[in-house]
Amino acid sequence: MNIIGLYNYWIVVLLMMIGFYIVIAHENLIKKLVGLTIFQTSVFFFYISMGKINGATPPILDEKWQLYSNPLPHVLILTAIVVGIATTALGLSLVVRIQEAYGSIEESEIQVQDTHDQLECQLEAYGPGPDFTILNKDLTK
Amino acid sequence: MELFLDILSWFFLASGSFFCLTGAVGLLRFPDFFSRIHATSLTDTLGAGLILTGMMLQAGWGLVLPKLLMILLLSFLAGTTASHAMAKAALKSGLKPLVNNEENQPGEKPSKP
Amino acid sequence: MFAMTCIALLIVMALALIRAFKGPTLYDRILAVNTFGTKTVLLIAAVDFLRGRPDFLDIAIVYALINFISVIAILRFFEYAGKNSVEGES
Amino acid sequence: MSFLALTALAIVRLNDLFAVVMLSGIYSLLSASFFLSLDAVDVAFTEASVGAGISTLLFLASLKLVGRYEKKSRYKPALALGIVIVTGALLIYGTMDMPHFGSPDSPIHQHVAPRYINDSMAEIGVPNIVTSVLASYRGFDTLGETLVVFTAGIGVMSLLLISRETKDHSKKLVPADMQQQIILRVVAKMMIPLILMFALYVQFHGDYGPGGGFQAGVIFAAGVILYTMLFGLGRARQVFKRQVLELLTATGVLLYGGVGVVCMLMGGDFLDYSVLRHDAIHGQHLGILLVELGVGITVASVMILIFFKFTWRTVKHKYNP
Repeated sequence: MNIIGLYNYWIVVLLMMIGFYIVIAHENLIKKLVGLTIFQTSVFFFYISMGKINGATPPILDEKWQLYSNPLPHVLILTAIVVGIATTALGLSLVVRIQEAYGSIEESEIQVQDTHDQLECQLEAYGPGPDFTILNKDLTK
Repeated sequence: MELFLDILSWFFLASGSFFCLTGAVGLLRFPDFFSRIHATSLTDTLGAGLILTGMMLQAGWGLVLPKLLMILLLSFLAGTTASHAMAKAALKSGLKPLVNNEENQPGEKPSKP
Repeated sequence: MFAMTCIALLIVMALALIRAFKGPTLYDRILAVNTFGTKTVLLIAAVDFLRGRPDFLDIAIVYALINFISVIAILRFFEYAGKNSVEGES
Repeated sequence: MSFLALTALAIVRLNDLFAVVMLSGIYSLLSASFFLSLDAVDVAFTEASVGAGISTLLFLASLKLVGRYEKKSRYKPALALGIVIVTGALLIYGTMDMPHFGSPDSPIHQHVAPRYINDSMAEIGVPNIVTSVLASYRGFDTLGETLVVFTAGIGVMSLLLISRETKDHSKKLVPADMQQQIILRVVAKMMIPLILMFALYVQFHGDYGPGGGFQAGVIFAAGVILYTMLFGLGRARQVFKRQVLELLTATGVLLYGGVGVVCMLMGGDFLDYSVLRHDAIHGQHLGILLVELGVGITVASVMILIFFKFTWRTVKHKYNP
């Protein structure tokens, strides 16, 4: 009984960790967004699982039924889903802009370009330093 | 009358489930895309129709019946159209059906990857 | 009776899922997604009857609609992602 | 439930972003069925229309812009895996104290929920408790969330701005789409009115069954997006002008806030609908209807706008790279 009673929560934890793993281990920004969505969904599952009562019916009042599940998590999650898609859209449009600015959506490549730009700015400001050529060669490789 | 309806709807549901299962086995086992789409789309439409009909017999008169009818209509329209569009897109993209060209190599069995 | 239908549909969904994972070509995956969607519609309807509250068929209708739309979207994405001609783009 | 975990694992492994997006579509279909089996009908409704429909569409539209394949990462993910496993173990340890799944006496069911379930029929007069909680008891939250959607719409619009020059330039070049797909167009012509009508049904039936402004808005937007995909952006834009859409986006939020202000003017609190009519229950009914309408308008127009913006980007890339 103990195992069955907590099974749902374990799956939630598993899903959450999968999403977390995608977000921190993958470099592609779109993949990261998908991971974020999975993470988000696992939180939704968690709320909804808490709201369920055994043998209950959906919270729409009717004479035939007495026991209803808890409507409060449903309300919270319903709005959270819509807000989630809105923020995902925002994230996607940021990704699109990043792609236009950098020509790539891989995190490491963006970082390389950033350091490169930074070094060039420093070069303009302070003149060429002794170690710059080495770095530059390393980066453009 | 009740009993008759029950038996009828049971029959519809059972045969619908059976067709769905066959379609899925076909989806999994057939060798190439076009035979798979053939297996699934046909059985899909038939199975969905049968299952929904069985449900309609159970539902009786009321708001549920038109809703089921609407689902039936939508699945007939959308399912078939989607399969058509898929097959067309696949063909256009250069995916060739797996054919048994006997005139080239007589006696060769249908190839199976 | 509805329980049996539900189980059959779940098996079908599992098979479709396997195909979607394996899917040698992309079209196989699309096909699997489509099958999965139609089966979900049926499953929802069956579950509604099983629980004795068949008021919630709206969700099944939404699924039928959304499934169609997403399949069309995927196909359109493909039609124009694959070739570079200037034939059409929305 | 195990299906879900499997799908998520497959998403981790796949390199092809396109397949990932499709699997996430399956994933959200599955999660909606799961919500349904846990009695959360309204949530399943929302997840079905939002997760499976709109989010797949948006991911596809942006994939069109950024390319399909993920590069192989060079790092060893051992560190990440370690962190994930440790966090997961801690969380699982945390669940040991949780009340069992489905038990009726867990703390969450003790506080406000009984009030909602027992009294909402007498106080609000709407059978769907989710709707009454959403629009009346927790009206402030919903107003805030509508504002978040509105703000996100503004954010996307400002991020994906397109100059007028580009627009004029590409307007001539956008051809009629899918001229060859006659069957698709005919069927879509039959389906689109159905979709739009169904959205309206969901909107106004939300008091009695599952549904409401959020879901209806998304379904309406999905119908319009289908039209856009099949008949071309140019024609869709003739129907839904940008200015009108932007105006509608704001109108929805204003309608919501306006109802609240009217309540205040009529002597009640902000968003206390009971004063709108002589009878408290009728007032609540009217208030919920108006508020849901505001939510629906905002959500629909924001979704349509976001989609249009993404597609314009594609057009722009196509014709003047």
